[in-house]
Amino acid sequence: MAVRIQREDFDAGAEMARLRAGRADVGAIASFVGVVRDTNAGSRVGAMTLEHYPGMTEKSIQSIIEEAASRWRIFDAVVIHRIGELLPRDQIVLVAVSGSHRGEAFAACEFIMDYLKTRAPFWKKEQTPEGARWVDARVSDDAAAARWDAPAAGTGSGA
Amino acid sequence: MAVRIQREDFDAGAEMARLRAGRADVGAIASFVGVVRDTNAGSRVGAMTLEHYPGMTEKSIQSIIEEAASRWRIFDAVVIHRIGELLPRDQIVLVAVSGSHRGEAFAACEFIMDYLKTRAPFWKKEQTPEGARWVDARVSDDAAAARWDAPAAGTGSGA
Amino acid sequence: MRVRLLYFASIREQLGCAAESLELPAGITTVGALLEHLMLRGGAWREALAQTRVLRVAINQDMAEPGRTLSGGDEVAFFPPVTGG
Amino acid sequence: MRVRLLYFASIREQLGCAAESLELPAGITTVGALLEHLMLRGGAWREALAQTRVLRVAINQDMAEPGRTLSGGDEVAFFPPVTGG
Repeated sequence: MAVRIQREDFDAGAEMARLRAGRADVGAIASFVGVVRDTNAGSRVGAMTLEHYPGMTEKSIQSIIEEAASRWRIFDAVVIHRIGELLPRDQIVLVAVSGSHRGEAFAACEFIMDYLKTRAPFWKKEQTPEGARWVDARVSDDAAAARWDAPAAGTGSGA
Repeated sequence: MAVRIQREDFDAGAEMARLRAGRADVGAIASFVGVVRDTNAGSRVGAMTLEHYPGMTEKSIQSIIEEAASRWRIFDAVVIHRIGELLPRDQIVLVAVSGSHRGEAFAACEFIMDYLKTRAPFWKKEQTPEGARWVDARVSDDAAAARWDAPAAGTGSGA
Repeated sequence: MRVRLLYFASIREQLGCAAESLELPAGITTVGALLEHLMLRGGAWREALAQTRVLRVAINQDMAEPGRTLSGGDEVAFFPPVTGG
Repeated sequence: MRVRLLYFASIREQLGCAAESLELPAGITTVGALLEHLMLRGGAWREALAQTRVLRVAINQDMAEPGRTLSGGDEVAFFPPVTGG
């Protein structure tokens, strides 16, 4: 279980390879990469700055991963989140999860991403032609995280 | 939309990078890598051979991707499936999907993987200490594919 | 009419045959009739093709049911349930 | 008792303050009381901290509700809803 908060870019393929290095019981690696888009909420985005709460960020992501590991049988997970100034097309975040079977790896990966969006202390500020603005929290992100509370949610296929 | 059936290994990171090259509207890339495990159904697996139906394989995967693109707003997808002799820890399959938002990229990626497992003409033959054996189709794979038929399935978060 | 037959995986191994070209006798116009015709060869043919629960059929690379009608030049494939990915 | 206060993102900008160390007057023992105490500074303080619908609080890096009791040495952070990922 690795959590890294960094200014530098990351290599998603290398991180996925690391998740299966040295062990032959990994059958599935699910991953997600978030990327800066050049438009958001109808405005052209020239750049964005990511602020975070050092210490709490690492702690909250660690506990999200632990929660995922308690819900699904996964072997390992890595979360990398960038901070500082980012441009459109830049990678922002990587979540990668290894397990025996795809259903659990998929569910855990999506769960970590949904919880990270609503519980990890990061804030985006966008530069647009209309000026700089803090990105508003999205109701849809709360809904995405909340569906994991439902009794039947995220059962995956187990396969 | 790219489908490749090949003996050679693949670079998941490079394929994911290609999905966002040259366009700034990609916000999300969900991916899955399947890997050969050294045990299956209680037996140690020394090697496996993947047979396929040339022509039909490409055609069926292409139509699975098209079905995914009709269900979710995605930009692009790549599926690479290896054939021939593979060893434990070898990568077997990559599915990577790009879109604006993570919910749809995740759903489309898992859908393509579930359908590929039940509809694309590949067959695995494992070498075990008890001899060579053809892998049996799994009921859980049929169940994983069938859940996408349910009216409310795979709505994702839209976020 | 003449059809091309393909066999894959365990079916191919049981039959000891990967592909053949076959001139169908008059009256053999469906997948089901073709299967019965092939099973008349006896031995492994009768055994392998009798596994209707697990036998899958594709015509011209699309999955097909036993009731489907055949046309001259069709590519008809027989194989077990798929297990890739 | 003394607590350390941290402000992030739009809250930090509105207050023009990222961090401070504060000796709490007797009787200020909960997050809610601390907020009211800070709002007495008026101006941006009253305005920014009155946004209870969007104001989030963490004590020692765990999310906390306004009713939570404070202890000496606590790190108390105020910030808007998170928007990372």
